[in-house]
Amino acid sequence: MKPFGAVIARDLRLAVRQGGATFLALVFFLLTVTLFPLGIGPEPAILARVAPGVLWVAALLAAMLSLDRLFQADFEDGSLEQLTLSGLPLGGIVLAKIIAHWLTTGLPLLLAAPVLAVLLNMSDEGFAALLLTMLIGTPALSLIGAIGAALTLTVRRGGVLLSLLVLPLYIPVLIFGVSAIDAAVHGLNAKPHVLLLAALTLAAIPLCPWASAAAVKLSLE
Amino acid sequence: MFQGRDIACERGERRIFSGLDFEISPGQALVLRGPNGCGKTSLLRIAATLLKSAAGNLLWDGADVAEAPEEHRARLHFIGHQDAVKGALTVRENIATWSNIRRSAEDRVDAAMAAFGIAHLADTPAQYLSAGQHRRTALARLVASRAALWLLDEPTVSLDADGTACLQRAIMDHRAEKGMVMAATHIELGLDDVEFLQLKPQ
Amino acid sequence: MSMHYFANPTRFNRLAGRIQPWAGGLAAILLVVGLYMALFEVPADYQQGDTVRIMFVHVPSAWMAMFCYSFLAVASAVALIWKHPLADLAAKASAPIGAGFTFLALVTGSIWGKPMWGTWWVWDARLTSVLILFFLYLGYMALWQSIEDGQKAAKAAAVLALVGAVNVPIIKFSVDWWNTLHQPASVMRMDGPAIHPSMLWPLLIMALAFQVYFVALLLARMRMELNLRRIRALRLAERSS
Amino acid sequence: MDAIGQFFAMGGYAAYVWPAFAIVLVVMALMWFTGIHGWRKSEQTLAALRSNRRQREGDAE
Repeated sequence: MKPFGAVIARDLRLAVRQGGATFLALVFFLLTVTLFPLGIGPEPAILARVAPGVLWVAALLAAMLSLDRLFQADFEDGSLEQLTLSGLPLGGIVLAKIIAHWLTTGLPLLLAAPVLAVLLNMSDEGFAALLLTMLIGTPALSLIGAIGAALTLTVRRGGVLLSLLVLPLYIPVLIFGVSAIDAAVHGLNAKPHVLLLAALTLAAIPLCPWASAAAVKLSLE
Repeated sequence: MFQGRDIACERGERRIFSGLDFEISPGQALVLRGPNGCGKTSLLRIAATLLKSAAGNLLWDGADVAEAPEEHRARLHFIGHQDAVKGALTVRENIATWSNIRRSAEDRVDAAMAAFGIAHLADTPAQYLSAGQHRRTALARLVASRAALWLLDEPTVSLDADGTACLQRAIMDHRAEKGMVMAATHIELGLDDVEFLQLKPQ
Repeated sequence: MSMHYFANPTRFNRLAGRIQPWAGGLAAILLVVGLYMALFEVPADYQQGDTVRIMFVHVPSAWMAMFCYSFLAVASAVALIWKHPLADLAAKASAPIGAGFTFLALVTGSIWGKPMWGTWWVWDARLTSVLILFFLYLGYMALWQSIEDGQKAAKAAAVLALVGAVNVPIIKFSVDWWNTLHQPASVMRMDGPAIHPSMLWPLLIMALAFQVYFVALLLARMRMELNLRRIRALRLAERSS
Repeated sequence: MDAIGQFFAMGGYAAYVWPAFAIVLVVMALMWFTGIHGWRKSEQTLAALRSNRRQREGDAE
């Protein structure tokens, strides 16, 4: 099996065996979304109005909270060191780990989003846009988040610092994602927003693994 | 042939060692000697391209390693202080995943486990193993991978007498197949015709 | 004179020592002149009245906020690519100054907007971008603090600065995009009415005052960081010898 | 007297113009003095460390 696939398979097997990560991200997503009606009030019209924003912010936070799982465990038990010596360029290893992270976090959030959209009484036109933007946007969350995870590797309790570093960089993804759903809901043309979101993710694919690899390399020295 | 010419190493602003040369020809073993903190681990990490040397360069059959680091990494196996063994995976999986990632042959996994006496634990999740058994799993990867150069940093840590014997046998077999070994260790590994490299504290 | 002419710390220290007091003095003079013109000479704006005078501190602060981040990013790039020993010091030293100016830009911006919009904070595109820039500064400074090893912290911060620099235009664009979507009936665009000549001079003088102030304070902070680095090295040497 | 009073009133916006300028000057002064103070303290600590190191080397010879 190609080493790239082997790294993904390894991470997926670990995630399945350890089980908790995906489950925790989903529960956090559900919980955060449930807080909003309790805070804003159950009035359907208001909920429908804020639904796209709430769903995206909650999904974004859920994805961010599971980022330290990306490198931390492997860093602490020496696996990351062995991975860098596997003959596969570090950027490739990081990209493989990001894909595994997306499959165990971004994808489940994507599948849960429509269910939660019902909770928030989101209008029907928005569902397609919600799924499309989440499909395109959540990989960008894993890619950009990987840089933060790599930078805070050597930091004890780096979780809070990770969120401070990563959340500002998530803002464009959030804005384009939500604006696409809003456009769809109001029957406007959502294409430009979706295309911008896709541009972000496509740009992130080569750049973020490279930056994360640089950050990982220096914390391994 | 693996050579190091005029290698220097710096940690923070302090110079650990400089002007260091070494040479390992196929089938040979080089043991690093010196007090703690004299740079044995650093030299091994430089040889493994995990650490950039402050000066000097590494040569493999005369070619500078820096030109093709990925190739160099594919032909070495580094055993550090940490075992990189995942508790959730079984012993076999812990060894096999690394041979997949390093493209080495699958069949050597069983031979590797047998060489370190952990074949009976093949399907036990690693979290139930002792530290010594974790260490044997990590060392078993040496046999499972086709690495020509073994870089061992205190390999016998948490190994019992029997484990150390397994390691000696594995090193002997490796050297018989023209493999090379560079190790930092205090315990007498009881290997014949070994070169020594004395590292002086700065 | 190669790039590394100034790289020698002792030479830098001596040079900085000479420039620092002059720059400080010049900044003070420019500041006094600028403030005098801003407060006394410039006529009140027919539309905004005297509140327009706040522009003379708000706009230079916002410019400095952007300038310091660009300076930080360039210094980080130089540190990473050419391994210039003083570049990461310059980047580390300039971050708090930039954060200070960003904070001032936010405060003066909200004070300036209050009479117009009746609220202290308006999600205007420019102010929102400056707020996000403020978070980038905080993240950068927090990263420096949380990594003990000086050399690793420098490299990690440099990577973050470059990643941030790539993202600043993207964030700016996305915030403007977001702003046009939710276009509040904003009465006044943030950069105020068209700046007619009599206002231009005080604005430029104030901007120059802030710039010279930045240079003077940067040199002092860089010399401090240099000393701290030497102190750490001495303490390390003491402990292990 | 009226001109000065009128000047300070800032066309009724005194409550905004003066605090804005005051905050800018205070914060810039704060940054300046903490910077200079930090630099001076580091100079003293460095000098102290160097002198007792020289002194220790002196004893060693």
